[in-house]
Amino acid sequence: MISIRNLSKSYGDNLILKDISVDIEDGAVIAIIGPSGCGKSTFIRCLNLLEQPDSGQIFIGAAEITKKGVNIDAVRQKLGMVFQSFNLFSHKTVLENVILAPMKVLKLSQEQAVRDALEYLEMVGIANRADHLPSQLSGGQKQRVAIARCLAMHPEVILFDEPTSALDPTMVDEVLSVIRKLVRSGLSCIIVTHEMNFAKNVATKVFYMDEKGIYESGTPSDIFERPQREKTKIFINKLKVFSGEYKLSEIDLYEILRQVTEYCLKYDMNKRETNKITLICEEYVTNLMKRRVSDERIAIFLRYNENDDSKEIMFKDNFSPENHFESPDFDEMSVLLIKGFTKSVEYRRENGQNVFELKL
Amino acid sequence: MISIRNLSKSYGDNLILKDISVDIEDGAVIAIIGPSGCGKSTFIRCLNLLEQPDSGQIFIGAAEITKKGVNIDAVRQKLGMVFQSFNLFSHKTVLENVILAPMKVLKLSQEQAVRDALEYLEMVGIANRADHLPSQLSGGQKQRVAIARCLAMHPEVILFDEPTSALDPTMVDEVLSVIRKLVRSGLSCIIVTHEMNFAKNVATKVFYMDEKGIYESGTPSDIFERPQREKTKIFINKLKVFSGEYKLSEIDLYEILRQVTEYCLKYDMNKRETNKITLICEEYVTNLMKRRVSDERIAIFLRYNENDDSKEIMFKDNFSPENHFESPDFDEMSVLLIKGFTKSVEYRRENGQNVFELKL
Amino acid sequence: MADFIQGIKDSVYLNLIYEDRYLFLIKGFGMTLYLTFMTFLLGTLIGALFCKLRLSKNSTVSKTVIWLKTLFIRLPTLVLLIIFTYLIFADTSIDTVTLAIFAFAIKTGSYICDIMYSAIETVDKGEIEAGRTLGMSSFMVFRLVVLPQAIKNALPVYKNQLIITMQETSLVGFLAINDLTRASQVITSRTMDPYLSIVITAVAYLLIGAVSGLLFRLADREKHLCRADFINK
Amino acid sequence: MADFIQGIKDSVYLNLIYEDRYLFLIKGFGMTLYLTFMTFLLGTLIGALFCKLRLSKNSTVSKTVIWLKTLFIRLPTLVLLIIFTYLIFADTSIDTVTLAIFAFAIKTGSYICDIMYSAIETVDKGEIEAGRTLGMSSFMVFRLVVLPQAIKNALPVYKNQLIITMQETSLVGFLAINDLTRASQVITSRTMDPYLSIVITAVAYLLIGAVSGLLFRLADREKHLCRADFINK
Amino acid sequence: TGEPLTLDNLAGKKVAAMIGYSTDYILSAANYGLDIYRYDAYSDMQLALKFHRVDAIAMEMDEAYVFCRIEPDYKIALHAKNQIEYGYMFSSDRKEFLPEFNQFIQKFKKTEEYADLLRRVEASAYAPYQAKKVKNVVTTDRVLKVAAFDGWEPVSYINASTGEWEGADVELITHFANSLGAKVELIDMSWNQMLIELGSGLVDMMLCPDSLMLAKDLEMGGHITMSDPVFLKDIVLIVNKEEK
Ligand SMILES: Nc1ncnc2c1ncn2[C@@H]1O[C@H](COP(=O)(O)OP(=O)(O)OP(=O)(O)O)[C@@H](O)[C@H]1O
Ligand SMILES: Nc1ncnc2c1ncn2[C@@H]1O[C@H](COP(=O)(O)OP(=O)(O)OP(=O)(O)O)[C@@H](O)[C@H]1O
Ligand SMILES: [Mg+2]
Ligand SMILES: [Mg+2]
Repeated sequence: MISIRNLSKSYGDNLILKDISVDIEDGAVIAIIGPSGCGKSTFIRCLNLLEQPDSGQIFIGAAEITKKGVNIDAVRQKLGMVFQSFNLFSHKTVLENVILAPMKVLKLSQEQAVRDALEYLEMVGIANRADHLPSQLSGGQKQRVAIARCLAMHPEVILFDEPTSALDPTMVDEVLSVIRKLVRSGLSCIIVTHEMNFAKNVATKVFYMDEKGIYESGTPSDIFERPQREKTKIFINKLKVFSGEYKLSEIDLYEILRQVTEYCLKYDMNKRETNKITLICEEYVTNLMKRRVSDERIAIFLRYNENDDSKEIMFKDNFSPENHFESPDFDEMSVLLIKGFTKSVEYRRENGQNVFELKL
Repeated sequence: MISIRNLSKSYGDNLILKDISVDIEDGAVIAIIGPSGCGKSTFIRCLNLLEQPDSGQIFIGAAEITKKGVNIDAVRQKLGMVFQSFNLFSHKTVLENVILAPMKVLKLSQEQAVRDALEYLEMVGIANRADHLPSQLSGGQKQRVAIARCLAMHPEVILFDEPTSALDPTMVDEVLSVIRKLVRSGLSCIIVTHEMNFAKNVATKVFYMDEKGIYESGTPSDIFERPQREKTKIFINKLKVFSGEYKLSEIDLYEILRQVTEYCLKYDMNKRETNKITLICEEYVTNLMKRRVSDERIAIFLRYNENDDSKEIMFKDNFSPENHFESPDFDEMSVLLIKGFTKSVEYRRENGQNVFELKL
Repeated sequence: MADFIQGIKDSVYLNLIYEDRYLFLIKGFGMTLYLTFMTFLLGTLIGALFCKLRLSKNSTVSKTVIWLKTLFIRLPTLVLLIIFTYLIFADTSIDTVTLAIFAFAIKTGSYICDIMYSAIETVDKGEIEAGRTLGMSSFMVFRLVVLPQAIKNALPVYKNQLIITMQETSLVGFLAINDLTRASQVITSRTMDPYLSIVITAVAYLLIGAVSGLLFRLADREKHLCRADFINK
Repeated sequence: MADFIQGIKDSVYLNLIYEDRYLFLIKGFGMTLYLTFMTFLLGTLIGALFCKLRLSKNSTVSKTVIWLKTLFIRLPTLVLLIIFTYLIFADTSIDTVTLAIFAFAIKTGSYICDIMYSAIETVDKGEIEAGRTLGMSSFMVFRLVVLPQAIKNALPVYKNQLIITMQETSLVGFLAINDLTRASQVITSRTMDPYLSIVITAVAYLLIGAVSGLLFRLADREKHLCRADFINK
Repeated sequence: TGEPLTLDNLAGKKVAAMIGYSTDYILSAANYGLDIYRYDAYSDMQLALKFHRVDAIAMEMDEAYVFCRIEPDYKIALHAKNQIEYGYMFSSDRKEFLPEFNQFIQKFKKTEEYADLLRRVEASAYAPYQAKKVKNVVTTDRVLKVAAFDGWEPVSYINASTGEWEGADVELITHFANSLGAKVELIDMSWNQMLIELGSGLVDMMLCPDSLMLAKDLEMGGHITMSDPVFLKDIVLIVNKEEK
């Protein structure tokens, strides 16, 4: 079991990880997902002390590895690591890459090491390339060798840092299927990945990282089907969000419509849908503009879920409580038009604002 | 219009492109897809003579660019190119990258070039980074700068060689949406890509390359929804294929079952489905084994369509013409079991072989 | 102590002040600077030429150049100097300083050829292709894309080469050209005081080294300033 | 023509055969080889040491080393030789050849420090991390991963350094050690035959250069052979 | 340190000499069993002696006078070879001046100017050499090209204040040139350069006189012919003064 207590890490003044505490059970397969730059690599590298945490403790089993004077090399033997950029020893052949550490660290005899190595190379399906140099391999082949090299040290846990990100799409599968094999054999893995399907199928637990920590964690179905928190939702559903806030007294309708159209085009919505959305916005805004008094503000949020192709519009304003669509001041035709274009319209009052949620 | 006539290219003894003839209309958006190493890059690089074709002619409009003594630099101005690895000039800032060629080749004044450049940078949404060095940008940002640099030369056609393959998945969108913008503005593009969805939505025509040429071409819906030829089907449907041929007199049932199981596990089928498939194979093989005579052979093909998750089993044998499942020699229980597990079973006689197609 | 200081005073007087010997050293210093500067300039040109030829697609040309620069590197500089003075240019009336500069420049150029070549090799091929696809001629790409980066890559080794060249120029003593080293030798042979002028020589060479290091650094900085200017415009 | 051949015959006789003068040259050749070899060996060790210290995390240590090697590079070799012989080791009975080797080695070592440092810098940091995560100690990683690659990177420049060192050893004339250059000078002063011994020196230096180039290449090849062996086993 | 040098105990002694000079040649040929250390410059030898890298420096007598005068820490320990005849080297390719020189020197040795020259050379042991300016009287278009060393009192040196050549040999050669009406062209050269220029006939003669004991060896090479004797010089060994 790996226990992490109050782990913090910053680069210079830049706080990356803040006070993370989490336990990882033996045999668990953890998928770490999250936006770029959120600290996934930093987190996983702290685990085997490739980065020195600023504070906090890490326990592997009962032993604290962050204690001073701990034999870091012995710790690292238990924690294999596979990098995005393979990091094979470029001057050594595939076989030499795999036998080097077993011979030098575990002090295996050469015969023993070669025998083991060939077994692992067989397992990742690349034994026939044993005498090639890394430069003669494709990316997928390199990564499989890196995995074999890692396995040859019999680690208890393997840390993967985006093992397929540097690969041509056609080579991703061969690497993922090797990782699946490992997982099936019962090895603990911690995998940073952008392959959501893979994470969903393979992981026993998913960590979504954001805001300098583990923002949300749970089983794959929790995270992927029922994400609870805002940022997780945006990330998981590949929500493309538009938001704009405007002072009613200074509003420029055409600028708003331009922004909305651009947003729609950017995410490749078709003409009809783009028209729908801009029309809805136009109707809503023009109706409210008529009622301009002093410092009313309106806000427009658009959300496009790329996964299920659903779209959502949200309007907020700080008018007095009122469901505009039922107000006599709102043009009747406009209401009809908006209702015709949407699947559902919901009104609620929230934080002193009128909130309208429209689903397309 | 770009016309290609009998284009061939080899590296050493290794023939890569064989006798390709094709026309590309003005305003067309061509997506080139195909397995890794099939020569997509080589093809696109031949178009602007980054690779010298061995034989054949290329016409841009009426002019033959493969003719001797042609001014290659003038040709290349018309053909922009965006590379997988960005290839920004690493010693120059973003702005300098964009203005260099216009100033030196088109002889624009510096003010003019800067004005244009800022416009294009604005268009790709990166004008605020004009004074950064490439090393200070993310991959997606770099690629957008590369596109702006290319646009600044006012090319008639832009060639993209896997513009998003080197990018983090989180950055792919920003680049694709810029390309979409270009396409929408009416520019001709030839795009090598592994992003099938993008190709489907954006291209006016798709070339599937294989077997040293353009193996199949057509509209996106032709290629992606109704691929005609075998290899295209395998590629488009991400078919994962297993095939094994066995001599009945030497058959090792357990070895076959092991191979089949491994195949299923490799592509991450679940336990139930794996069991189904192995059972079907087992029943079929055991029933035929009973009838071993002299040099009968059987072959097993499995096909797993990752796109729609459908699975297909095909058996072939060189017995005398006979639909085994209706033969009295075939165990009745086995037939029931196989039919129970499958959606449909078809029998036909083909090339002197009995062929069974089972859909799961 | 007083003795020691008096000794130094005497030594300084005899070596530098008496008969205006410091003038001799200053002239020598000037000659060393001149030789170094000219040699390095010419050497850089020769190195660039060699490098250009070495990059030629014609394998005869490139092999010849490799062969030549290897020869020049392997022949001791003194031998090169002799060959230049007494074999190749024996019948001309070119003055010895020019000859020496030429011989040193050939040697320096051979080293610089190596330095440039490997610097150019490290420039990303992709950037060259990108330049070509933008319609630049191969020379333009070389000048605008490859060269600036190659220069940046090569600068540290190139700097060291300047120091090596400077020290190598002391071989002109062979042609009785009074550079810094020879000037100090001549003074020594008059005063029979071997120390002071050695110290002066050492200090002078260190000085030149430091100044050239500084100049290189300034050159670097200036480029940055330029860039900032350009952006702010 | 016959005259010319007779001239060469005479020249060879007088410069080489008469009074067994070739022995003198051979001894000088041997001394040059010895000096070069020892200097280069010691210089490599010093360079490695400097490089190690320069890579030290303690910035005082690394800065001191950078400062020192810059000093050694900037001081002319002759000045270093003088400082070593007459200042640092003035009162010891170390023989001049050893002293000369030491002075040259310090100089060569400073250059080799630069060479090694930049070679090590070019080794992919990722491979070092990979080595560490496999449980290798940092020294193991250095020895097994960094060094072999650094050596490969540095080899071409390192080879050139051997040639430079070899030529620099001719400065031992200052300490009246009879190396190749000096031997040929003695013979020339006896016969006043200006060319032959220069030719001989040149040829000898070229020969050493070529042989050392060959040795380096063989060393390279041997490694390859080893690898092939290992795989076939 | 150690015993005073005598002609009998020279075996195994380390003696410094200028490479290629008469001292080098003569001591190499003499059977003293010396280890000869060959240097390029007097200052190098001086340092070597000062730090006991060598036991003694070999010099020609007139150089030794000046040397010991300027640097009082050294003294002449021993005359290793006495009264050796010195002449000038002429290039064999251009020996047109040689017979004329031999004739000239026979007459010149009898003149008061020659005796005065020798006196002033002797006197240079105690005070700087008293040069006498000899005007070069040119009446023909003949040119005598002479390779010369700078910085070698009292033989040849450039006076730093006037920039003119001075020294005993300079005076003598100018007298010779005047006897022919030829123009003297003195060219400053390094020793190594002289070997080449003289050996290949780029200059007529070398200004520094050498021992005639070299003559046979040099003339066998075919590039050099030596003149008749001009001076008599001793070869002496110089040691640190505090030594016995
Ligand atoms: N050595 C470093 N020095 C300074 N800042 C760093 C360093 N390494 C990473 N960072 C910063 O720390 C933050 C987190 O980086 P990290 O590599 O952990 O992100 P990530 O989640 O792995 O992103 P990606 O998905 O792009 O790999 C980033 O903002 C990055 O700029
Ligand atoms: N310079 C070269 N010399 C020799 N062979 C080459 C060269 N460039 C490419 N090849 C070979 O040509 C074939 C086609 O290469 P190409 O790069 O065109 O493929 P591709 O379809 O672009 O593949 P990918 O999807 O991996 O980019 C490959 O088998 C490759 O090994
Ligand atoms: Mg990362
Ligand atoms: Mg490609």
